[in-house]
Amino acid sequence: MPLDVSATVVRNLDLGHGNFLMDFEAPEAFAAMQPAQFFMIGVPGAEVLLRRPFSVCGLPGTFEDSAPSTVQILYRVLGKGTSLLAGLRPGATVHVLGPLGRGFGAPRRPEAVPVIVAGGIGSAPFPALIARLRGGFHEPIVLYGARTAGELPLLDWFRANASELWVTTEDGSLGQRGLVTDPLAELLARRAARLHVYACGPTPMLKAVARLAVRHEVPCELSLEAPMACGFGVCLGCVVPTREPGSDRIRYERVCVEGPVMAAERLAW
Amino acid sequence: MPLDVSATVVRNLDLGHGNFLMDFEAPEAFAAMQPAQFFMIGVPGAEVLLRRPFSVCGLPGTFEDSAPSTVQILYRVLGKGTSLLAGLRPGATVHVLGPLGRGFGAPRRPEAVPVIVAGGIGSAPFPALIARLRGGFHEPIVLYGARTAGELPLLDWFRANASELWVTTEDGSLGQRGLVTDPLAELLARRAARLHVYACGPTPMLKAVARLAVRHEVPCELSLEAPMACGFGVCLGCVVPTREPGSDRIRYERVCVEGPVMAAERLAW
Amino acid sequence: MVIPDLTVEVGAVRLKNPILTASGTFGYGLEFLPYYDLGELGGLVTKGLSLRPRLGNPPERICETPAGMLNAIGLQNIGVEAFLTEKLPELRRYDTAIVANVFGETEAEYETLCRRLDGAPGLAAIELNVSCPNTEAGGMYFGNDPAALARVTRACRRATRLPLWVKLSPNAADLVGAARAAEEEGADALTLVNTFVGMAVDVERRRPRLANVTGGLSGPAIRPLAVHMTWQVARAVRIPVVGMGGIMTARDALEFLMVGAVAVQVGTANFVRPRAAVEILRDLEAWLAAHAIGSVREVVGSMESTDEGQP
Amino acid sequence: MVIPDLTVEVGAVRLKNPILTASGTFGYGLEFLPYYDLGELGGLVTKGLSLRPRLGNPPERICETPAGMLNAIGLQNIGVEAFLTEKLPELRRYDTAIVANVFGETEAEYETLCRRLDGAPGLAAIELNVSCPNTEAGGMYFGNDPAALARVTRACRRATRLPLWVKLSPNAADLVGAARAAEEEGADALTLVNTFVGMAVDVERRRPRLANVTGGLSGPAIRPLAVHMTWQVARAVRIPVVGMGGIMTARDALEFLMVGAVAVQVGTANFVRPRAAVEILRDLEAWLAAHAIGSVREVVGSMESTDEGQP
Ligand SMILES: Cc1cc2nc3c(=O)[nH]c(=O)nc-3n(C[C@H](O)[C@H](O)[C@H](O)COP(=O)(O)OP(=O)(O)OC[C@H]3O[C@@H](n4cnc5c(N)ncnc54)[C@H](O)[C@@H]3O)c2cc1C
Ligand SMILES: Cc1cc2nc3c(=O)[nH]c(=O)nc-3n(C[C@H](O)[C@H](O)[C@H](O)COP(=O)(O)OP(=O)(O)OC[C@H]3O[C@@H](n4cnc5c(N)ncnc54)[C@H](O)[C@@H]3O)c2cc1C
Ligand SMILES: Cc1cc2nc3c(=O)[nH]c(=O)nc-3n(C[C@H](O)[C@H](O)[C@H](O)COP(=O)(O)O)c2cc1C
Ligand SMILES: Cc1cc2nc3c(=O)[nH]c(=O)nc-3n(C[C@H](O)[C@H](O)[C@H](O)COP(=O)(O)O)c2cc1C
Ligand code: FES
Ligand code: FES
Repeated sequence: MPLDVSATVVRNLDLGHGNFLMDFEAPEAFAAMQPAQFFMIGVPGAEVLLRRPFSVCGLPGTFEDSAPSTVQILYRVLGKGTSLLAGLRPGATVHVLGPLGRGFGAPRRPEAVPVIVAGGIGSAPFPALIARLRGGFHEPIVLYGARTAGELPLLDWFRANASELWVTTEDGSLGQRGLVTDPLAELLARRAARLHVYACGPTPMLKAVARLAVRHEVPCELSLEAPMACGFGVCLGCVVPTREPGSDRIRYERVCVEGPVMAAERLAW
Repeated sequence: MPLDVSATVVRNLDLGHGNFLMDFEAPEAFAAMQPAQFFMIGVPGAEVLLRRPFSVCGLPGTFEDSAPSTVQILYRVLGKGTSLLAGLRPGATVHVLGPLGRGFGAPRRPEAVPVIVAGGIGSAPFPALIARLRGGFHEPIVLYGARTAGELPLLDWFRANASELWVTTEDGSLGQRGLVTDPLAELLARRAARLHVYACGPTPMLKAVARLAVRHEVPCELSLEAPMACGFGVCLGCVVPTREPGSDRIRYERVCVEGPVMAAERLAW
Repeated sequence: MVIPDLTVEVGAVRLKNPILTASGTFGYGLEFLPYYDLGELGGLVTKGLSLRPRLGNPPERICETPAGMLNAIGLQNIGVEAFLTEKLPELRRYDTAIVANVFGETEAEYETLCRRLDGAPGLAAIELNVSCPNTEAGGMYFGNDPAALARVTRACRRATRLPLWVKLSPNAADLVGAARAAEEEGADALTLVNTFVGMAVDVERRRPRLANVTGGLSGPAIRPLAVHMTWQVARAVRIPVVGMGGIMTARDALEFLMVGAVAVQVGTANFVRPRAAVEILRDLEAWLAAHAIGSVREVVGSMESTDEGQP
Repeated sequence: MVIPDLTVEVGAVRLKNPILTASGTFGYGLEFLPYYDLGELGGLVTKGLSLRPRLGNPPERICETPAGMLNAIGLQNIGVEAFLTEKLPELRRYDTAIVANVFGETEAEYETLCRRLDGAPGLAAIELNVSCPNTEAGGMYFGNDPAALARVTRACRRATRLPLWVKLSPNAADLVGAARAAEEEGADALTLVNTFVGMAVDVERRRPRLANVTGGLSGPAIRPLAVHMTWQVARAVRIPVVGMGGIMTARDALEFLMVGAVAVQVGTANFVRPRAAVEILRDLEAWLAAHAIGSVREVVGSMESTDEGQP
């Protein structure tokens, strides 16, 4: 049951390169969110009309230096909405609606090895996911890619919290030069059998991840993005084309309700 | 020559009852402003489109506890624009265009006694005026009225800086019960000859002041209010009907350029 | 402190209060159950229903604009049958007026829809969407041509005994003509406005921001235009008018009521604050009480004004 | 880094860049001298001029609305004679295209105005305001009726050899019809949009916020509507189109250029930031340079799109 609350910003950490980590006071119910569920967040009195969607990044316990009464979002400044967020100081109020949507599921088999594919700011939902997975004794492999080194805001956190981390940049400024799907292809070729893929990032990346996973018949959950007006299923603005398994009939499903996490094979991109 | 600057808020003092005194860093040119000249002030990224007009309240030296590099505005929260201002903290940026309009003039005769008639938040332009008048060895009489005691934000300042102060409230919660025009009528009846009236406040008050002054043939300058889109003479949105002396022909003059200070006898209300 | 009477009558439809929610911004109603009891509303209008389910437009379907948004949903809906079997039985458990918004691609489809809904238990009225700017099927054609609008209204009038509300398009060449045409053919009420045709360009990609190129503009941006049109229409017809367009607060709702609307619909605001409609209702009641106004009906059409000034 | 070529041609009028300032938002131009050299602009359009000076409407004349404003100035102006003797001689010292915006109450007045301006040294073009929504005299009548618009265009065409721009009303029942009528009668260019008729209510006083009751809506709120209309008209006529409506940034200007306008006018933005027009120009130049576009003419009409989607 989503709550609509006025929340106080506790911290709004500038991570550099336009990336910010915001802590805000959260009602207790938020602590039970699934990773990749999201909030619709609005800034009172600001010149944008609609709220903006942001994944939950950290839940109580995820980030050591965050107060246990807070949850975190990680965001990148792109346009007006995110600039407004970046301008907020501790003590400011934000309007937060959540939890919304369906998040990542647990791996179906106990021996599964989760592979996390994170593209740039698309890494946002993964700290919460990793915390959950480790609670269930899954040690995930993290593949973290971006165009350039500055677009890897969670690098340090992944270094400290992922048992295996592969980094790629398109310009070679950090890690392996290339796309994050390169190490994924390698992994899938070597040991597809036990993998369970979780991916979030730009749509072209997700499409490539989905193709690879479907080809290797590996379970694959994607956290999608779409422009959203409401975030709770009533505007029909956020749809993606999907296909029922075994059918060719296309339909439009809502990223905000049936997603943002969808199984790779369901998408009719 | 007006300047359009991004200014830093240095202080935004809550005076209670919805009244605020804001200090912002000012270019040197602002120090030479005439009392009752004004600024058009905007808050970047906010949901109001147009800037809002505010009189200069304090110039360097007017308020002892303000930094000499700042100027002050005194404002009352009415709607969205002023609420946004009230939410700003030191360090925030405001867009400031000024100085605009024509301010109060010096009394024409050296022996003139200035009478200041201030209605509520209409007291804003008077600290700067009083500082100027005293520099010119004029000791003004201040008549300060409002509906109720809470709407007299400059009471302490006037107490400290006016040689003679009369206070009225409509509900009798402070000073004499009644309208600020009551003591004005008394003053004019007793010793109109040497008085020079300066007034700012709600339009009905200004009309009453103008009637009294014109009847007693006392020089009277009114600082007017009008909704303004531009503040520098190009939208023609802020006009008031005026009459050329000795003529019956009505014309519309711009409060932002030909005013905000206008001679009482010029107005064709 | 008086407790104001909030009831209003839209023709034969008695509403417990003048706040309804607008078609396409409220899903099928049930999506709002986490946020409030639907029985608090004066009424709700469903997403536009067609004879058969509709897929709608490909994405991108929406984009934000200054104080507004463009949408080109393409009238995606589950179809009238699924509405009657899956949604209406649930909805009618709530004590509120349920209005079915319908659209067809032909006069005959409109007529069939109205006939199909005619006996439906729990339905308070039918709202004809003759004005959706997104698709020809959505009725641009009907809403824009007073003669076509008259025909479709007449056909629907024959097809149902339910109160018939005609929702006018602000894009109509002759809004007042359209309003009068609908009135003459037996509409019980007029609702307005639907969205204004607009577009936005993604300058980096040099292409329209919406896959459909154009979309319908809604939200506070259109409010001054919608208030004006509501005023024009309310003065031109005798049947009740329900106003909408950019209502975010009780004050905004009062603007529409004062220019002559007997009730209002809340649209885009539902997206921004899921509880918007009931917050507006609560603030409206408080405003009336603070002004010692005994009934909301006293403010309807209460704006003082001479005729439209033309100096 | 390429230095982009900013010159554009609006028919025979060659502009050093595509940024003009819009009538009624730029005074007589000289008011902006404290803020920048008018020679930086592609052109400027004067406040609407009439044969005789006009007093205008009583206050309140303006009010703010979400992302926009309503105005009912009532076409206050100093009259064409004062413009010619007091303003034009000053203005023409600046190297920019000066466009005189005119309006009349009758066809004959329009014609007389054009004849009077015909020989005026330093004037680049005449813009006919046939679309001001505030006053009947302002041209609601002419702009709304393609036949009347055709007649007034024809009369003006005969009266002057200056390039004739016709400024279209977004309130016209048939915008494309009006555009074609003006083109056929010899307009050299079309400019659009003027303001949209709107109104706002002061709910505390229960009266219209503007003394004139209705006013014209301008500002960012109308941009999606204006971009759409500019796109429609640019595709319907062969003469050049100058777009406007809510342009606040270079990106906004690019939207109009990409849908087919060869130049744009900046209106309400001048009130908010006196240097808006030259800031937009500077940002436009930087955007073109950053995208390695050699001439602004390359972006005109460059939006990819199929025909208007209607799924
Ligand atoms: C379910 C969900 C979860 C999300 N979680 C996060 C998150 O945790 N952290 C985060 O930073 N973002 C997240 N996003 C994306 C985020 O919502 C957008 O970046 C944000 O809405 C942009 O708002 P804005 O007002 O700043 O930009 P806008 O003004 O809306 O857009 C500004 C410019 O950026 C472009 N733009 C907008 N969105 C994108 C995009 N996604 N990619 C590339 N260009 C874009 C626009 O075309 C425009 O040119 C999420 C989105 C969804 C749907
Ligand atoms: C030359 C000039 C100098 C000014 N100097 C000052 C100053 O020094 N300090 C100061 O506080 N104000 C001053 N004002 C008035 C100030 O500009 C307005 O109060 C302000 O613009 C209100 O903006 P807002 O967005 O908060 O309210 P809006 O959203 O514009 O209005 C909110 C509500 O308040 C009402 N309202 C708006 N203005 C007034 C008013 N003047 N009186 C009563 N109701 C009103 C509106 O009708 C509306 O209902 C000055 C005005 C002018 C023209
Ligand atoms: C996303 C969206 C979908 C809409 N769908 C419909 C619809 O199916 N039928 C209809 O008659 N109006 C539809 N409308 C129009 C609204 O009912 C309303 O007339 C319009 O949005 C103006 O009100 P607002 O500004 O309060 O949103 C839709 C509006 C939006 C924003
Ligand atoms: C205060 C004001 C006065 C205007 N006066 C005129 C006018 O005299 N003649 C005219 O053709 N248009 C006039 N306009 C319309 C503008 O030129 C322009 O078409 C409109 O405002 C849309 O552009 P914008 O949204 O950038 O302001 C006026 C607009 C405003 C806001
Ligand atoms: S964002 Fe509104 S339905 Fe998904
Ligand atoms: S405020 Fe624009 S002319 Fe005075």
